[in-house]
Amino acid sequence: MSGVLDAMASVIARDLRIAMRRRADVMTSLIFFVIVVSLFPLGIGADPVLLRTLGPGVVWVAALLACMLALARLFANDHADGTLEQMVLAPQPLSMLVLAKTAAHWLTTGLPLVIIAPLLGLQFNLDAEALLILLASLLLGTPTLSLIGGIGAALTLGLRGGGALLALLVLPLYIPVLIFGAGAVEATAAALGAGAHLSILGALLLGTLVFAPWATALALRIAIE
Amino acid sequence: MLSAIGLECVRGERRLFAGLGFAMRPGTLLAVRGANGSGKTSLLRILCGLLAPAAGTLTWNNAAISEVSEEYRASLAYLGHLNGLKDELNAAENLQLSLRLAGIAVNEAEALAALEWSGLRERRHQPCATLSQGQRRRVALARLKLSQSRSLWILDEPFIALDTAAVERTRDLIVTHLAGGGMVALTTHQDVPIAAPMTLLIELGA
Amino acid sequence: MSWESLSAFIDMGGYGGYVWGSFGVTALCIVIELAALAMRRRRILREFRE
Amino acid sequence: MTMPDIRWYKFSSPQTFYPLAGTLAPWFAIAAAVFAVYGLYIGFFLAPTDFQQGEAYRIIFIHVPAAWMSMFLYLVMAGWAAVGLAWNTRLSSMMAIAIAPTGAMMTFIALWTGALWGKPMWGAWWVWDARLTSELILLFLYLGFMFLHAAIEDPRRADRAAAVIAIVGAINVPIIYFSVKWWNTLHQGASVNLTRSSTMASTMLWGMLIMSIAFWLYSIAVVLVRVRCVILERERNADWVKQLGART
Repeated sequence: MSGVLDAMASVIARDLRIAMRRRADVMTSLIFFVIVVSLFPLGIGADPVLLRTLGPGVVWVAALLACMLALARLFANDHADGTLEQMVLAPQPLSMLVLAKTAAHWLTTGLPLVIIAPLLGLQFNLDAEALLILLASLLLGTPTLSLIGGIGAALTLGLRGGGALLALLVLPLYIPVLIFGAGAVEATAAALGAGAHLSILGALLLGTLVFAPWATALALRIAIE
Repeated sequence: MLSAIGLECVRGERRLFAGLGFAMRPGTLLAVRGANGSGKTSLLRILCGLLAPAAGTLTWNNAAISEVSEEYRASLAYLGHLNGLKDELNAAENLQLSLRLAGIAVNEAEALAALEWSGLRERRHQPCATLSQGQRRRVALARLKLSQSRSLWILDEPFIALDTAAVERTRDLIVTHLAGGGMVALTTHQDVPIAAPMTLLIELGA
Repeated sequence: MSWESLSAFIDMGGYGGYVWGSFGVTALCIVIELAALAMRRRRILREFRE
Repeated sequence: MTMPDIRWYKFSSPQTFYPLAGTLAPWFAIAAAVFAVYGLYIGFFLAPTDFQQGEAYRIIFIHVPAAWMSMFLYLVMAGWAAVGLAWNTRLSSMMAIAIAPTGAMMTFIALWTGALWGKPMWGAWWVWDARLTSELILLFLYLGFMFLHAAIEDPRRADRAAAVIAIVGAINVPIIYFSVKWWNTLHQGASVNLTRSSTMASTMLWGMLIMSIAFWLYSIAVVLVRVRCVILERERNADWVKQLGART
């Protein structure tokens, strides 16, 4: 078992070190998230009550899009420089290595979104409790988005127009996470309590954690042929 | 012992080769020759399991590859057209991280020695992006040098972009690996004579 | 359920537009699908004749 | 149990399946036409006027069968795709590819007729009803399957990649449906159910059933014809296809 964990650790260490050296990539998806969220008040107007009701949905859709944008790079660079081949040929279960890659991807894109989201929530004058639930729902939701996105990234590896195709494949699968993510924050605003929503987000995360790496590994083997 | 029976490969509409069989025992060199596009790379990718053959079977120690795939991958080292190096990392980091992923324990000194063997000692802290194609190939060969524990080497054009000294070094590496009971399957355009206990030649697209 | 006249049938109790809009588009989709299939088949067979 | 395998296996190669599909397709088409005429007859002449919605409810005879077919065809498509992926049988993957366009069409019809029915009944062309919303998402899943398959040149990789997204999609369909249902009841209160609004006279149910069978037979006929096209395109340089070309 230690061999697998060590191999996974090496994948995560490598990707994080690369992310540190190419901070621009990390920043771009974060800045995209901030810009998209800030656009909505400009489009909808500054009425606080209206913004409060739209806030959770806007922040969640923006996080979802930012996460999806960063996915195209998940395997593309490794495919181009040959490290993906070496990973497929490593004597470890590919789905575990894919899990490690997705974890590294989430740490560099998903987590920054989660940290900055409450700050953006202030633009929509969400109260403290709503911001807390927003943080919690994003913390539970964004890993699921990265995991499901991994399947799309592997399937569209090396295809022309991969970006738009990736969105078409992945966005329908993101809908349950979006519904319960944004729903959690709305539930607290309506004082209904977000317990149910957060537990379902947790269930979605666990289900995806089990199924997505296997599907992504299968898709990678198909794409690499 | 790697043996293949009736291997066939179809690329798009064209059948590149069919009915291809061989048996590789310790000390065997399998040289694959052929014009460009004759399926040399496809054959090697089939051997290491990256590409599924259209027909035919591959067995490793008499067990089908699909059954023992993890054990097979643990005894395999593949050097493809792509060097498998990250541009942002320097040579030393690339070596250590990629070997750790492959499950080969390598300490600082061993990595340094391999880079020295490859003539890259003084450039080991530069990001690989700044290295030339030949130098990057030599980093990949340094990784091969540290993969002596892997019995089967599958090398796609190992001598490409190398200067004569590097070709010489690589040839010696392969010869010692074969002498030590290893197996090597390689494709090459340059005819670099390699002394091997047993040599098989496959001519594709003839 | 007998319709007094053809025009009553077409009027469909005032909802003619919606009902025939639905059935019409469905029929249209089926015709388009069959036409596309026929064209596709003819194109392949013509390819062989060359 | 080797006996059935041999028989089944005989038809699993494209070459032997091609003529079989050719003979079956017309029969299914005729049967579909017969059921359709009978279904429409029930829909327009036997079914009484609904006391609540007048005549507009007759759209149900197209809307519900199309919605059922769109869901059924997606699952059958995912099934064939999974078989093609697991056992590498080319014909199963071709079957999945042949089903996708008809499935997408059925979804479009369900959405279109749903909108045209929603207007007189709820006063809006589009209503975020749980089933209509799931139908829209199902259309995206179909499009994802078809566009992914079209984006990959190598047919074998295209089949296998499309199979993966079909399987992942099939697993997500129930999740999407229940989350949309939960989301819908949260926002709109009890949504007006498309069928429960009027008492389900037996003739109505019977009419819908006959129309569903008609749609089902139609889909089989179309898929058989389309899979023959796919076989010809895929096996273009197989020798049995060349002789076929020379003969017709």
